[in-house]
Amino acid sequence: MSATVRTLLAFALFAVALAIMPKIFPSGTALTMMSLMGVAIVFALSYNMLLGQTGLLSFGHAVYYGLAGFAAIHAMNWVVRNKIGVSLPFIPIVGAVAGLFFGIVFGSISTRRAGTVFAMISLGLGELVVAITLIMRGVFGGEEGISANRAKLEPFFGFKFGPQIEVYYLIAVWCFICVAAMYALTRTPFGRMCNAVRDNPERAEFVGYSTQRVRFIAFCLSALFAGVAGALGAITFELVNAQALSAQQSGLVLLMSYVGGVGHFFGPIIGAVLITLLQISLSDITKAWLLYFGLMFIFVVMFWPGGIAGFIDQHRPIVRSGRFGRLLPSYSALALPVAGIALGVIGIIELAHHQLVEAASEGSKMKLFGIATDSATVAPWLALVALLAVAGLVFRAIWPKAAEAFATANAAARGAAP
Amino acid sequence: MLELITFSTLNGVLYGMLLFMMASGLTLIFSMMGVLNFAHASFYMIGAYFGFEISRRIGFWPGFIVAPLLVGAIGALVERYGLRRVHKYGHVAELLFTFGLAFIIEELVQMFWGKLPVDYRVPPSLDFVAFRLFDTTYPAYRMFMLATAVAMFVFLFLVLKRTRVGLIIQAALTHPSMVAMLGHDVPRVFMAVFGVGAALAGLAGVIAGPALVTQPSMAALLGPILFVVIVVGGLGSLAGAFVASLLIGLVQTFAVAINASLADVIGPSADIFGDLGRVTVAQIAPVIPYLLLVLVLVFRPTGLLGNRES
Amino acid sequence: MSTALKLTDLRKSFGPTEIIRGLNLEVKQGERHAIIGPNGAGKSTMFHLVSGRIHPTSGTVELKGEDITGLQPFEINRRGLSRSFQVTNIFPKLTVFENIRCGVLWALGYRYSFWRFIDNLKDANARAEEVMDLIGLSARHETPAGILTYAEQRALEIGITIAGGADVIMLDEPTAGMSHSETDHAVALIRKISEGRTLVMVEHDMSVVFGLADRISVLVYGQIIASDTPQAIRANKAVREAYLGEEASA
Amino acid sequence: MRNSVVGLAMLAGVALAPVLVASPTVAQEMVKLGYIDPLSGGGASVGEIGLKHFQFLAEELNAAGGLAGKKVEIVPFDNKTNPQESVVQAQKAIDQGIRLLTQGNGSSNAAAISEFVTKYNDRNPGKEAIYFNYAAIDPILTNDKCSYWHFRWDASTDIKMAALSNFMKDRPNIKKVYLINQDYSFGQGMRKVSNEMIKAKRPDIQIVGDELHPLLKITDFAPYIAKIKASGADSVVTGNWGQDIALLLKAAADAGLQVDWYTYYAGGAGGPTAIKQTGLSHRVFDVTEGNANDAPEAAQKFETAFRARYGGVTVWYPRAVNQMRMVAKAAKDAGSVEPKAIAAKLEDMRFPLFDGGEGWMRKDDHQLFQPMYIRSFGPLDAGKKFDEEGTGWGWKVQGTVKAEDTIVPTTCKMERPK
Repeated sequence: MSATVRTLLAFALFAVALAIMPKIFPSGTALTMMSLMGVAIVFALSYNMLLGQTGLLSFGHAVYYGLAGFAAIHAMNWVVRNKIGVSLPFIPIVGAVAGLFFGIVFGSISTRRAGTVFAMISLGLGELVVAITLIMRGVFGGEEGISANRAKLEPFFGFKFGPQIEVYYLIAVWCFICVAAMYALTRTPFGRMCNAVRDNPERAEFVGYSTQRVRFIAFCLSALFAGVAGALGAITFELVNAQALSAQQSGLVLLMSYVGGVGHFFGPIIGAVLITLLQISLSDITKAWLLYFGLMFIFVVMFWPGGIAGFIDQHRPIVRSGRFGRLLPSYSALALPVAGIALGVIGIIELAHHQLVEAASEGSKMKLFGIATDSATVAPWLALVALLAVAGLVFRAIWPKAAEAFATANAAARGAAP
Repeated sequence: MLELITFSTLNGVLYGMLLFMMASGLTLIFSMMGVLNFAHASFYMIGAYFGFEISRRIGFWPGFIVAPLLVGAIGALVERYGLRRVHKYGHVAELLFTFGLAFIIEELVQMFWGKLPVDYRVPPSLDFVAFRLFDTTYPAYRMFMLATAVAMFVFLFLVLKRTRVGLIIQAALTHPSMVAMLGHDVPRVFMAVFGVGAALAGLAGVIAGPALVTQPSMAALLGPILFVVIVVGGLGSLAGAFVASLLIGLVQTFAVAINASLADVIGPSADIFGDLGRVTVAQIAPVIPYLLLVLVLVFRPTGLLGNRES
Repeated sequence: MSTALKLTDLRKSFGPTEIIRGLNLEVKQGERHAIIGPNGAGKSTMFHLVSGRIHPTSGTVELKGEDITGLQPFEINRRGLSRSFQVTNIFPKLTVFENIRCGVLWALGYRYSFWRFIDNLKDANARAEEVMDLIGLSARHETPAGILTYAEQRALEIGITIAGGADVIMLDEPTAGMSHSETDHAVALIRKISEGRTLVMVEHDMSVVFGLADRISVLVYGQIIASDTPQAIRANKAVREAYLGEEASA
Repeated sequence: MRNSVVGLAMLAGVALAPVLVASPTVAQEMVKLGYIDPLSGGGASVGEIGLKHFQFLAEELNAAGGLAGKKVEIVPFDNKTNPQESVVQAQKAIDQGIRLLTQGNGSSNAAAISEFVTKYNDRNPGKEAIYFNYAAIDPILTNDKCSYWHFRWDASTDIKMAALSNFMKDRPNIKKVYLINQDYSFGQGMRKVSNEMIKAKRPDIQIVGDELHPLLKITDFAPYIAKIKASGADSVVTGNWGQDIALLLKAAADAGLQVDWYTYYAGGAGGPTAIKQTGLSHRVFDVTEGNANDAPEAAQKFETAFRARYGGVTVWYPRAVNQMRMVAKAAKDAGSVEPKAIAAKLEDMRFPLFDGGEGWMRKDDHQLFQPMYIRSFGPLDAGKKFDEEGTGWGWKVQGTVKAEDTIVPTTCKMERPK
């Protein structure tokens, strides 16, 4: 199977998956969540055009997402007010244009430099823009933001986009287009030079490329796609406010991309789906969810720098050469201690959180993993610490074996590969 | 008017010196290790909370001594078991590590001490009026803060100029790759620099906690300003960090006192700027540092006194 | 024969120290020109000045009659001058083929094109394959450049340099750190790639220098003290004293 | 690229995750009230306290027969103080069959929920939801952005200022007033109404300063205090809340500034501690709908029980009590817990309030009008029971403003269901 056919097949599968998801998860929440995942996928991929592809670490990417969101919401209101015959599916184009515009404006300042200084400028610009949005209430609607009613636009072949399902499909189509476009971008001369500039900017200058120009174009295109994401977000929520371009939003997209894996085109997609899911549902399960987010991030940075996609990628040659079976025994042996460590860590965090935060007003009695316990007593603490210690020791004992098994299988697989 | 100027100058210098206590450590760490430590302001916060915890149990003065040392130890541990591990993945990973760390520290502080500001008080021995100008008073505690910051500054200056360690650090500032060749145990030097930087930030936290506010968002509020300071001053330049600290301290303090807006200056034609035309300088005081950052990077990319490109 | 490269009274100071002190040099088109000189004479600095990595304090650099002083590296590259580095300077995460192709793109006019698939660029791919063959790395097509052997990386370094088809090639110590057999291999490669082009190279290995060069310039203490044919240089008294003498006795 | 197939497989795996989303199950004789407020992050401390109010009130209600005979259950949803997240959580609640919603923190979140509910009801007739607002006080919610499905029990900014300025009118020692507010929609609105009302009721008062400062970003108010001092003001009027009021008072004490403080939120978390620290005995005023120390006996009993139950937490929201009791009455009168029926009964309802007097839910804009109390904070008088935050100081009513005197006009033109 040639690479091109495989790619086309993958995108066909992606399209099918997008199309049938609502049949599998028809509830309103699931639809909203999947719509948000679509938005997040576009946003995270646009971010990875900078971080993963061009090596630019930005702490202010939400600026383009948010500003384009405002542009889109104003466009929606303007279209409704002036009764112009534009229907909702065309609104993301406004977002793209706005994203591109602000990308050009801010990019011309910030892409003069790379590395740490670029990161700092992105942070500074982000803070500036947030401050300005709060001051210019006329345009940005203060903290309440600007709202719109998407169902008031001209119907599109009879669709009014009131129901979430219709919005889901609108986002799915745009998401597909953007993913395909961004993927295609990585396969162009420009895309390749982005990688070259990421790997070795100096050398890129000596093969005729202005690294500053490469960074600038990458930045503008990335802002364009972030703009589409911002407009899609505006359509889902029918509301945009200053938080859409805040530092938290920028941090979130960084988290998505990094946890998913910046070294792999599809990494940010995994990250976007996973983080969106966790963000919306984890808070129902635990009040310490932000802490888990932080720990997850640090864990990925320290032990899994390739992210989830990187981890899977490492195993690809092994799976391909049919050697994954040989890893199973040592991996399944690891599963138990890993589960033990996870359980121990989660238990201790939950216990500590309950004792420190809630015990004062609600008493120290609590339910941990469905078991009634008391965070003020020593027993649960001891049990969890013991669990953690035992699991940790077992892990340390078997880890070298698993690592060795991986190394052997990997070497064999790569040796076998053409 | 005179009192406004006097007190604004005092407050501006004080704020600037506080910034410098943190920016100096941050600059040292960045220059030697290439790590822009996002968690630096978090050490400041930990310092304030440790100071609070110790002062309510034993007293302010023990906290004044012990808390910075504890924070320094934590910093050294972070370097040894966290940063060093990530080092092999490059500077971006290191930066992201400290970014995540800052996040976790904030969450942990919220868990241990709650989300509301804690009642970290000025010690009774310093709780009096230092002087009175017209009828505005200036608290002695603020003078103490100023004195501590100046003492620290002098100490740092002497260490850098007069000791062997200082010479190595200075060499490392200008020629980061050279340190290894001087035959020093580089990892240990890094750990020490990181620890000392954290301890300095911790000390700043201990003394700033009672005067300002000790709360979980104090790190997130200050962190970005610190980056502004070291970038505006020039990455790798201690003198630049000092100048930029004072500059930002004074600018931010004085900006608050200015009520003029664009409309006042250019008249009704400012209406074309919409809401921006009516915004006063005082209103935007806290974002002036970021404006400064962008301007400096556009017109003088190496910063005021810097000579390193990145 | 017209002049490919001309340096006139070139000077460069770092702080109070002047490294290049009024350097004059002329390289004719189609010539293989070697620069020799003791360590610290300023050979690499001169390369950096010509290729635009750093800018001279005073003096001019002319490429094929055009003043290129103070231009950026990419501008100089686009005018037909390409250089290699003493310390291997490649794109470590890209494959060998991608590395070469990066060197081809601008020269073939693809610039910042983001509307064409790179795999469909027949001329760029053919040209890259050609260079791969030339440098003998065809078997390493899909290998990430970062995991090549040292000698292979040096070959790749040269491959990237010549891929764009520049007519002035500057090689900075192409055989440094190589074994004898590797060096022989490299010399053959350099001979092959420099056919019909102007070659300027810095080299320490005298057998390589005298085997390859049409002309040799001797750079000592920031100045060219002699510029002549290999025979004449061998015979030049000043050169022997300043440089070859030490080398010969060593 | 061959990675694509693998990437897709990973994607599909992650995408299955929405299964985790709870499927709707509604017990027959239960009625659920969705509580949408921050339960994590910086806003959580306030959100948790609100939740305790509603849980306590649900118990009280259930003991007295529940809502139209059905037991009430409070279901918390964490909106992370983010309007867009509020919309997602409201959607989640409705998906779980919850059609009674309440929220209070942040007018931006309130506006988002109000608009979401209105659009949802418009698009899903017969499945309406209703939103009870217990603390978001931007006037816009009962004016330009008013909705038939939104009811507000807290006094809006302009009502509070009407009450506060009525009180200030009779205090001849006020001659020079300094306004300081946070620079965002609430603070800006606050600035506007204070300017207008003070000028209208006491033209002789000179407004010597009118300051806006960035929201929650100032760590040292000393420069502002220097300015207030230089202006010669004798009173400061501020809408600051959270750390911005605590730090402002602290800086004032440091500089020895002797003025009276007229505030909205000095009673919020951390406020009482700050006032006690600064020693400003009975010089800090706030405006509320009730005060435990001067309340009717039933309310004092409630306060005592509440404090005993939750480790000394104060009843911050007497309005939440009014809200739940009025909703219960509406449900009882209608004999139904259908939002449509409850809404119809709530309109124009008159009801004896928790802190005495009568409240009136105006039909035009769904704003509750109630007597307002101006209190000051200082050492507890003999016989008074309730101090704050363990300071030994408590609130004392200094003036009462009748409900009639707080009536402000509205621009609301709401769409009523047919």
